[in-house]
Amino acid sequence: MLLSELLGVQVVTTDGDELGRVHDAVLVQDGPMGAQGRAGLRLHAIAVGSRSLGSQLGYAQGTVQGPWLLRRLLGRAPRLLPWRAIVARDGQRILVDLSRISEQE
Amino acid sequence: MSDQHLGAGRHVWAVLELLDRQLVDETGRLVGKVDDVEFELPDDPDGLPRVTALLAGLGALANHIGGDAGAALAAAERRLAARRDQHPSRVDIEAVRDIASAIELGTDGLDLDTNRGERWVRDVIIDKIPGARHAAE
Amino acid sequence: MKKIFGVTLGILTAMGGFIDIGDIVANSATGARFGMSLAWAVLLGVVGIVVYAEMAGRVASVTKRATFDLVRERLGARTGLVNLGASFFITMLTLIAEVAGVALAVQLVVDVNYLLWIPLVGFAVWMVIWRVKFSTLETVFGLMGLAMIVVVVAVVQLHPSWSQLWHHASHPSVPSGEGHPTYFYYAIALFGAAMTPYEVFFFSSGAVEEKWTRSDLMLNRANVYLGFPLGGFLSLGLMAGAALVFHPIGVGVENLSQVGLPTSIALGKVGLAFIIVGFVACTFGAALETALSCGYTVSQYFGWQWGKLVRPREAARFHLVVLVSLFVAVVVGVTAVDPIKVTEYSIVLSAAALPLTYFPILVVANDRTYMGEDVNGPVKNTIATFYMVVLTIVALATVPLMIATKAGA
Amino acid sequence: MRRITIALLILIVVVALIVGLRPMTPARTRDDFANKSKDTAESVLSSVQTARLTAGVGTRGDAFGPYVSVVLSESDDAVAKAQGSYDRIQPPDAWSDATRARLGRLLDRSGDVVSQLRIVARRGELDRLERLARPLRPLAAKLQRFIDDAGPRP
Repeated sequence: MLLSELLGVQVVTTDGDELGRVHDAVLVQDGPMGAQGRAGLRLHAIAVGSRSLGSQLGYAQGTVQGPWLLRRLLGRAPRLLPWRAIVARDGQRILVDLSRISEQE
Repeated sequence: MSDQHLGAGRHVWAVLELLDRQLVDETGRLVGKVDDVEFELPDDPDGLPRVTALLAGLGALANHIGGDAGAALAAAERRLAARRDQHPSRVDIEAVRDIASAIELGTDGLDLDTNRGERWVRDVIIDKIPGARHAAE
Repeated sequence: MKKIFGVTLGILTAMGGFIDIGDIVANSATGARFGMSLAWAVLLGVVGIVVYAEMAGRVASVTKRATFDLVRERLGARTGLVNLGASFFITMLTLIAEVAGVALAVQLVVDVNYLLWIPLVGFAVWMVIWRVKFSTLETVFGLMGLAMIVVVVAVVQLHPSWSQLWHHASHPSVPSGEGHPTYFYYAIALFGAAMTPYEVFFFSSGAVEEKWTRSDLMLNRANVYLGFPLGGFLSLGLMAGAALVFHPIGVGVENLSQVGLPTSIALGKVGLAFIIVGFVACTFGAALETALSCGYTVSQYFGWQWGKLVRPREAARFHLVVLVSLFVAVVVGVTAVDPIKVTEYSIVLSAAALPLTYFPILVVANDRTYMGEDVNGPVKNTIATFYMVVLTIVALATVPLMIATKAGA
Repeated sequence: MRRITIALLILIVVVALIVGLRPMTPARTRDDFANKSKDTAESVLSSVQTARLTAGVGTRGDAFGPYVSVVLSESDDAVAKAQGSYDRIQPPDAWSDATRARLGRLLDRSGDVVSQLRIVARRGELDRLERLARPLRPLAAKLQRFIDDAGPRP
């Protein structure tokens, strides 16, 4: 799977609600980089939202804080959906089951 | 935002912090941009996809851009790549030493696939011009 | 010693970059046509380039990433590619104007048609990039560019009524017989001449290559805060000279040669010699910077090895782009497009394209994961936000004004 | 992507049109003709004054021969170009005919003097320039009066 296959894909819940598109993904580094073995970067969650500019620039993720005007315009945080919530996936849409994450949030 | 359920360890935003970043090899040479990220899907349904490689080069870039421009780039890439394998250049994730303002690699990047174009331009054009081996100082 | 060289980088960029063919033409033409009533646009542009270059230099020092590297990194591959197309086109246009500018300046010394000089100038620029010790060159062109100070001396020598000059500059109004669209079109030209994007590509790439670090931030500020305003001061000198000599008698500046007249009238042959040396140094320095910037933008977008300090064979694709750009500039130049028109379009379009590169730099200058404690402070962000709004308005207004005024006719 | 590409193409076409349409187009009305006459007079006034200033610095020894020669050549070319374009504009009525005749005389005399200056400068006889340029002062005044008579642009 390539990252580009996830980006921009529509996300829909099993109840039929549209959540927006995939704008970013959270990777978690669970071991030192470059070490042998299975440690490395794992995809834990996808960031989903209706607008892409904020996450492209870093306002949505929170790493960019200023200037004030841009933060106000672009700072809306995306919704993070754990990889486990994904039920089905193809190039057009990703189907997520929100009940799979509720117990953890 | 509560990220606890995402697990311990350093968090990296794939698009913000990985995609489109500069690749730098161990000698400090600039060897390409991260044009795409390759994952290995888990066999076990509860597992998580793991990053196996960073893709760099025109093919991966074309794929990532998409649309008209992407198609044009892809066509250019196909023409350039007519005599070699069609896959975009891969940088194994094992070679990555650090993810910072650039992606630092622990290998010598000149032999990397991403530098095929660089080597071609160097050998076929630049080396033919007198003085190519001189530093501008 | 290293610090002195560092400051020279600033002066070269200020003189060869701030004062280039665009500033020479735009300031003289507006001075002749509008007197000092557009001086505010120069000031707005100077403060703008100071804000922009300071951010780009700081980001380059802290992150080791040059401007176009970050443009792609922040805007993504797709928007970045559109941006690359626009920025490269404008830098190319500027390169054509600068190469022709050097040829026009040389023509003033040796009365041989400038078209014959263009290929030679193109070759000389390429040779310098290919072979010459860059730090020497910086000093040489930095010092030669200082010759432009003669335009300020000339203004003093013309014994103007200072209070009247000041009054015109500080109470801007549209001169009778000129429409508002034309007035603002020329304001954009002046603004674009002061804030040309290649200056920032070159400056930030230089900072990365000279391996500036956090400790060089003071140096960065010294360069920017001293170098650019100095360039702006010379711009105003050009404007005032034209305002004094040309404006009252109805002369419009349509050729580079005319720009030397106020200095020649005030200071004679010595003054003329200085200003012609200044023309050559500033346009040649700018031709070098724009040619390199063509290579910087493309290489940094694709992540190729680039640099003026590494051996050409180690930055092969970068040198190929520079070579091809220069070749195209020479070919377009000798097809006898009016170099002054090319210059005018290049600065006006520069102004329109500024948000494309300013915006990503502003964002990265606020990214804590990158910049740590060196992110923009509240004061800087207030000014930077003001300029973001100004640049957006300018970008939106440029094309309609261009059409309404038939490009300032 | 497609939209951006199309927008860029449109922009380029518009810019090309602006550049392409700069040369004079035929005048359809009296106002149009009056405007074009005024533009021509302004352009020639600029060249005449430039030539006058240059002749002055040339004779006083305040400028180098090649420089003087370049400025005067460019002024001469500019006058010739303005004159050529103006000649090709069709005057729509009798008033325009009169305007055309009045400006035409000024253009002819300006062209003659500036050409003469160019020739003399090419020969390096800089000391003769100022005297030869004397007729330019009254010509400039007449051109200025022509411009003033045309009044502000409607």
